Amino acid sequence: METKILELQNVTKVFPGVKALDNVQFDLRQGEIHCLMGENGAGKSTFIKVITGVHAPDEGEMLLGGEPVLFRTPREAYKAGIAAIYQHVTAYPDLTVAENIFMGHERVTPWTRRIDWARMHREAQDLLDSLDANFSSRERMGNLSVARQQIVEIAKALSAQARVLVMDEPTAALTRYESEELYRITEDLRNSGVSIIFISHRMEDIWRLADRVTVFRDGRYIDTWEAREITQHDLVVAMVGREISHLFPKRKVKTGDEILRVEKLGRRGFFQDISFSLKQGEILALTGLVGAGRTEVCEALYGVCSWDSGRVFLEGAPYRPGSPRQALEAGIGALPEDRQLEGLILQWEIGKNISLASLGEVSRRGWIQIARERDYAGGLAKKLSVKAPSIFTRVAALSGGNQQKVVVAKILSRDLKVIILDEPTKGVDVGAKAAIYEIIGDLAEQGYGIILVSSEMPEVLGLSDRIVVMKRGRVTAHMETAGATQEEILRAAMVSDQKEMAHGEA
Amino acid sequence: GRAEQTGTGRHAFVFKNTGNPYGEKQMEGFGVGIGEQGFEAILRAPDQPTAEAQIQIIEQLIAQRVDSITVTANDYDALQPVLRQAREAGVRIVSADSAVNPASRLTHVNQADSEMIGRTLIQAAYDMAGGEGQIAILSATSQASNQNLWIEWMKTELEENPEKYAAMDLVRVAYGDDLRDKSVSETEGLLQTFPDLKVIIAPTTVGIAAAGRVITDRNLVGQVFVTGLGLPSEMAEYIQNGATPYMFLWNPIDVGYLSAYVVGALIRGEISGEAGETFEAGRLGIFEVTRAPDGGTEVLLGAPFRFDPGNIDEWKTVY
Amino acid sequence: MVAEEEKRERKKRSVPPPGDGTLLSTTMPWSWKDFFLQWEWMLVAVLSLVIVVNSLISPFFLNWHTFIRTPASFLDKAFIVFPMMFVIILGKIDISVGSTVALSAVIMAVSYNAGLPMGLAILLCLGVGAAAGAINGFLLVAFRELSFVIVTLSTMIIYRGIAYIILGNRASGGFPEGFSLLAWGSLGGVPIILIAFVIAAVSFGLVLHKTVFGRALFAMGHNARACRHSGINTDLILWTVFTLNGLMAAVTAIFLTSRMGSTRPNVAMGYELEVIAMVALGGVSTSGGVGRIGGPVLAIFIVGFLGYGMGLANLQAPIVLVVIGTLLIVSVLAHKIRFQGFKLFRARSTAATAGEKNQEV
Amino acid sequence: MAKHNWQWNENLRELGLLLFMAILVVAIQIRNPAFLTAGNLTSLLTNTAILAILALGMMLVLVTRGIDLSIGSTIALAGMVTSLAVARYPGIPPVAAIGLGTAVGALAGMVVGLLVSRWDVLPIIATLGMMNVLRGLTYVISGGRWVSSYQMSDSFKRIATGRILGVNNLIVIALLAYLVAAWFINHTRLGRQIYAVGSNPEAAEVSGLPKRRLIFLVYTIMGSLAGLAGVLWVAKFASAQGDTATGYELQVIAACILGGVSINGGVGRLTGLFLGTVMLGIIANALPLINVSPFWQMGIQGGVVLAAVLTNVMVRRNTERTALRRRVI
Ligand SMILES: Nc1ncnc2c1ncn2[C@@H]1O[C@H](COP(=O)(O)OP(=O)(O)OP(=O)(O)O)[C@@H](O)[C@H]1O
Ligand SMILES: Nc1ncnc2c1ncn2[C@@H]1O[C@H](COP(=O)(O)OP(=O)(O)OP(=O)(O)O)[C@@H](O)[C@H]1O
Ligand SMILES: [Mg+2]
Ligand SMILES: [Mg+2]
Repeated sequence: METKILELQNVTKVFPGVKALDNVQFDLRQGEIHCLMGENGAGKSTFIKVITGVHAPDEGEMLLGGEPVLFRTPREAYKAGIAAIYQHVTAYPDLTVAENIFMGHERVTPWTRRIDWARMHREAQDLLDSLDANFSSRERMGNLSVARQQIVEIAKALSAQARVLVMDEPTAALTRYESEELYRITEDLRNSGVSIIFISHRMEDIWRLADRVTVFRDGRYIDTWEAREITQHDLVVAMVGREISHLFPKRKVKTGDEILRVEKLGRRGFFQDISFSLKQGEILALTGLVGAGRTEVCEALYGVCSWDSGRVFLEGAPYRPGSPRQALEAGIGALPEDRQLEGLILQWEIGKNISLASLGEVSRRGWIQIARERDYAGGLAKKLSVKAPSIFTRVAALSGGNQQKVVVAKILSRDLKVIILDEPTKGVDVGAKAAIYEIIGDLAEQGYGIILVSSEMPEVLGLSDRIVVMKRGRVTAHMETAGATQEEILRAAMVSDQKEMAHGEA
Repeated sequence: GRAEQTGTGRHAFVFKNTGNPYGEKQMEGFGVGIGEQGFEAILRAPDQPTAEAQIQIIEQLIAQRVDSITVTANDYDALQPVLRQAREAGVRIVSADSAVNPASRLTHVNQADSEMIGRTLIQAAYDMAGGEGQIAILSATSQASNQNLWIEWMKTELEENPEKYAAMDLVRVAYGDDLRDKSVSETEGLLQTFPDLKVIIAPTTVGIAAAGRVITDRNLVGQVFVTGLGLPSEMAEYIQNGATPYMFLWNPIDVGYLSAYVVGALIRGEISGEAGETFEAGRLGIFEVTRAPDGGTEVLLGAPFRFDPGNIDEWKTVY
Repeated sequence: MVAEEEKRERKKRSVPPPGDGTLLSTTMPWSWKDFFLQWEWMLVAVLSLVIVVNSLISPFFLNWHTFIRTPASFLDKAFIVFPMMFVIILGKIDISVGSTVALSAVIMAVSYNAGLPMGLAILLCLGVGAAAGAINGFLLVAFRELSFVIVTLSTMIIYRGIAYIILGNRASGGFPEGFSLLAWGSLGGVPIILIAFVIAAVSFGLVLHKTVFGRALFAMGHNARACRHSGINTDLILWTVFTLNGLMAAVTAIFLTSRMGSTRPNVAMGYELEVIAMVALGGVSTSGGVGRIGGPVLAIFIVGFLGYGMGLANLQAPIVLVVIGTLLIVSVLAHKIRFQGFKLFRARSTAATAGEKNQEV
Repeated sequence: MAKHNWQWNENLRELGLLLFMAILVVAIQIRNPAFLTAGNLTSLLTNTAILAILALGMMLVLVTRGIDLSIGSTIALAGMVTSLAVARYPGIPPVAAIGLGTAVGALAGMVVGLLVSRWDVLPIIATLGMMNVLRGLTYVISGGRWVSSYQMSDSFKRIATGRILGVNNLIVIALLAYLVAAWFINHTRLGRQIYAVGSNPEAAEVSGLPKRRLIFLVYTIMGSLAGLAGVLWVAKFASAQGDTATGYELQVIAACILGGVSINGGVGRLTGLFLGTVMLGIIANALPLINVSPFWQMGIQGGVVLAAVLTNVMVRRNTERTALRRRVI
């Protein structure tokens, strides 16, 4: 039994009104990858913030290499060799990669205490190279795609020669291929003796990496297993606290006639001659790597940005929206990729968020009808079984999954023909995922045409009727789901020069 | 009159804006004059030199049922409505230094005859320029009425005796907005554009000081002269170093003091504000109410006072 | 408040079946605590304090005249306060209003003296104001990357500049007798301007709190992108609000001119800041999305009566400046201190928007 | 995408401003040949020096997503205090006078900094309030009087009029300020961390930067520079008034934003700032030279500023379109 490098006992953290952590325990062995799992809001992020000194625990102690320690600031934890990659990339978009890596512990010259740019860039470049990243340490962080920013974050952690590395949902924003990349890096680190806490909602991450798995639920510690000793089924039960019968409700919807046809759509620098068609009740999966341009295609169809070549027909009629408003009027709704930036008003309660897209419905001659709005929103929220005490609960307090449901409810409030879902299950826990899959199935049954952008192979294969694979803004494959295999899709998604594309180079 | 009703004889003086020594001195003089007559003085000034602000102050004074208001107007016409209110409330209205229109006032205390100022300044320029050369005027964009009147009189003086001023020409009227920095760049602009400029006439305290400063910094003393209307304290240095051989101003203390006695005379019924009436103004002696160019009546303090190296030292510490 | 919701939230979270959503109540939760935690109560307290203090320092304050007539002396600015509130709820600021007042006033005066009947001159004034605002709006919509600061800063200079070009440094007035009634006259003892103010307050309040337009305003203040994605015509709203701001600036111009009987290019200097201060004092957050009509209304009277009272006591202008400045800061500080609840909420929401990042610990 | 073409992009933007400036200069020169003369250019720079110094501080404030409307009043207060001291004790050496003014400014800045960083008062409100408070204080301590040139020792006035190697002190001081700033911003950890805080405040806190202290520091710097400017101001015009520099803050902010400093924080380069400042300097200096009616000057000034900003946008849009930067939503 090897040495425990990090050990926490009955840690409790209470936020005013919320017991985010309720007397949990956790231990980390020298040179292991220890996965931490749980529903949204289970307390995972809070837990690691306690470890890294962002939050001070209300109770409990923490042993680092046997000695009790308590970090008051992230800086202290950092000095002690604990580095963290937070759930949402904490980058400085206006600064260079090198600065992002060394922020807070910049390299300075001995006496003049003057920043040693040459050295910083040298060291930064070395780190990036060691991660096979093919971009310069002088790049502006804001210009990098999510995947690349993720890599910078890792470099940042490496720069500290951390003994303990915490990764909070690092794969959430990455596609399969980039995950592979990340797995490799993570394992190399482990083999070089670093101990790693790895948080993820993705099963494949666990099976691929974990030595051990610990599960939290509702801020409470459930249990810890050796990764090989536990089955997916048990794990899910442990996390969700109930049986999840079948993840993918594969139902046979007889698709109706064509509603949407896209012909040779193109937008300079983003995508070129994209062609596909969509039938009623059909689920069309749009997959590929980050940076493949899927979001752009969706945004073009939803009127967020325009296209400069090609044509689109909605039920046979030419269609060209100037704004999401026109798109919605024409009958196309979209669930944006980033629900917090583009989907929700976090400061608002559920009800107002839902009615936002259909204020016309709930008002008479411009005057909002409070009662009508309440029933209306309430109805939709119920229909999608949003889990909350009331429609006056603030969205900010909801779990990722429930937030996602609210966004869906919002677009459903318009009568639509086509619904575009861009990464609907990103960073959403298993339970909520199941619920969302339910919903997608229902929608298909009700005859909506659905475009599902996803990077998750199981999802793509499990839900869709047809699959369109994109690579660097082009359609590289177009297949019926029945009979399609992961390998086929992946091959199409990254023909040749894989490394270069892996980071979403356009 | 009201004095009995309200018991106290309270008389207000409203200047253009606070933080202006010239105004402080006027208020001081007013306070003294009112005190000498056994009344109580209320001295007010808004933080911005705007008519809006003065209107508010006057309304507050009406509400306090003061017996008279003497105002140094930021605007010739804009105070009329509120002053009418005041009159209807039985308050006696006098304007001093910078007038309000005849309809709004019983009479106006004029610090100096505009015509005299205009002509004197041109003659001073003539004398400094040695009878020939370019002259320019640095004014403020005077929202206060008197500024442009003086400039008009300067022009008339030039037009009326062409042969005398044959060799002199007024090249430009520039506006410094009574802002230090703008007045400086305006002055520099004049010097750049008219290399052989002889005299700058600045009938504004800020403008003349700024001009004096530039001339001194550029070591142009002796080549370009500055004159006009300025505060002795502000101008002392430039009068001593010769940038400004001499300049003019009246004594703001006397302006305030005289106003106080005009008010007193009105209250005591010695005058009603009609032309031809006379009254006694404490240490300043006897004054007569006369017709004003704008159709109303006024009380003229006297000729502007001339400040030169001979007398500047005794005045620079006064105001 | 939020905290409780989250506590209940946690309980729910462990309740299994995703199928049934019957848990979801649609009855408005009501808590007296929240009700009395509203910023307006704070303002009411301050206003009462001001009135009490005024009555103590001046014998002339406490009377019918003060409350019916004197508001007329500070209400002219108030007409801008409401649209400026809209602008600030959008998370923007318009510092060109002062100049807009000057420009529309000058054009009204000039056009009247050029022979236009007073009625038309007034309409023209309103038109000019609206146009000025519309131009701001247009610039902001057409050049998204431009910050509202620089746009309204430059139009602020330009508009007043035009006023100077038109009128030089002269004044223009000589309006018909009736015109001065707007600011000085009264109906049944109540000043016309006060009546106009009430009408404006009510209608702006209704628009803000009861209509789709108002709802969209708040939404945009929080997250304009989400609004656009929800099919709201954000450009149109932005443009409308700025136009409205210009229009009301013109209304102010009319009352101000009527009050002074004449106008000139340098009127209404620095109004923008006074107005913004009132809006801020009214509890409208300059970071957008938050605010209720009651706040600014109270703020107007607080500032107004404060100035008036100190004037009655003949306090010198500098003192008044210091007092009002301090009041602004102190009351906002009190806001912070009394509203810990909000603080937590803000923390969580930033944690949500900016991800699992800082919370104010 | 080409390597660091974002820098190139910035350069291009500034190039656009430069271009616009060149055109402006030529136009003015044609109108009045006296413009491009050594004499005039020195007075141009001398008059711009104070603005330049203030712009440095304001840039840092804007970089942290703040704004400071109180500096006009700070200038007045610091100037008044200093000149009152100088009038009372003519013996005070210039350096001490400068020190005094700067200290007063720093104090004012600290108050603002405290309000903003400790108590989370929104910068615009905090500084709006302080604007009134400080202005009022200036009037109060001056008792409505001005301090005039004859009350100021020559050594004090020489702060602004004196020369070092033939260059006016103001210009020298401004240059020094720029050098220090350049070093501070690009070569010290504090400098970079200020940009970090502006670029992503939450991240700054999580990665353990002293966010609040940095913000406090920024306002203190702004205050000190305003105080310094106050001393230079009264020394230059040899007169201290209560209403000194009223509304000057807007000029300073305009200079920054013209120079490409973003009010959304994190962005701001000295080169751009310099161009922005000089731009305003040229306008102020040229307007009296080109013989336009004084009543047109304001309109022209605003027009030029707007035109400059719009050209910036155009240039940037072009480069972005061609370089196909990230989508603008
Ligand atoms: N700063 C805060 N203030 C109040 N409540 C908070 C705060 N941070 C987290 N919480 C609450 O604590 C609980 C745990 O949150 P946490 O982010 O740790 O969950 P998580 O396991 O990371 O979820 P996810 O898988 O979505 O990342 C949630 O209910 C959240 O609402
Ligand atoms: N930060 C960026 N800077 C420059 N170009 C970018 C950036 N992000 C994306 N792009 C370009 O935009 C196009 C699409 O990017 P995007 O990430 O939206 O693709 P995507 O397939 O929608 O990714 P996702 O898998 O997250 O949906 C790509 O050509 C990419 O090069
Ligand atoms: Mg988390
Ligand atoms: Mg995408």
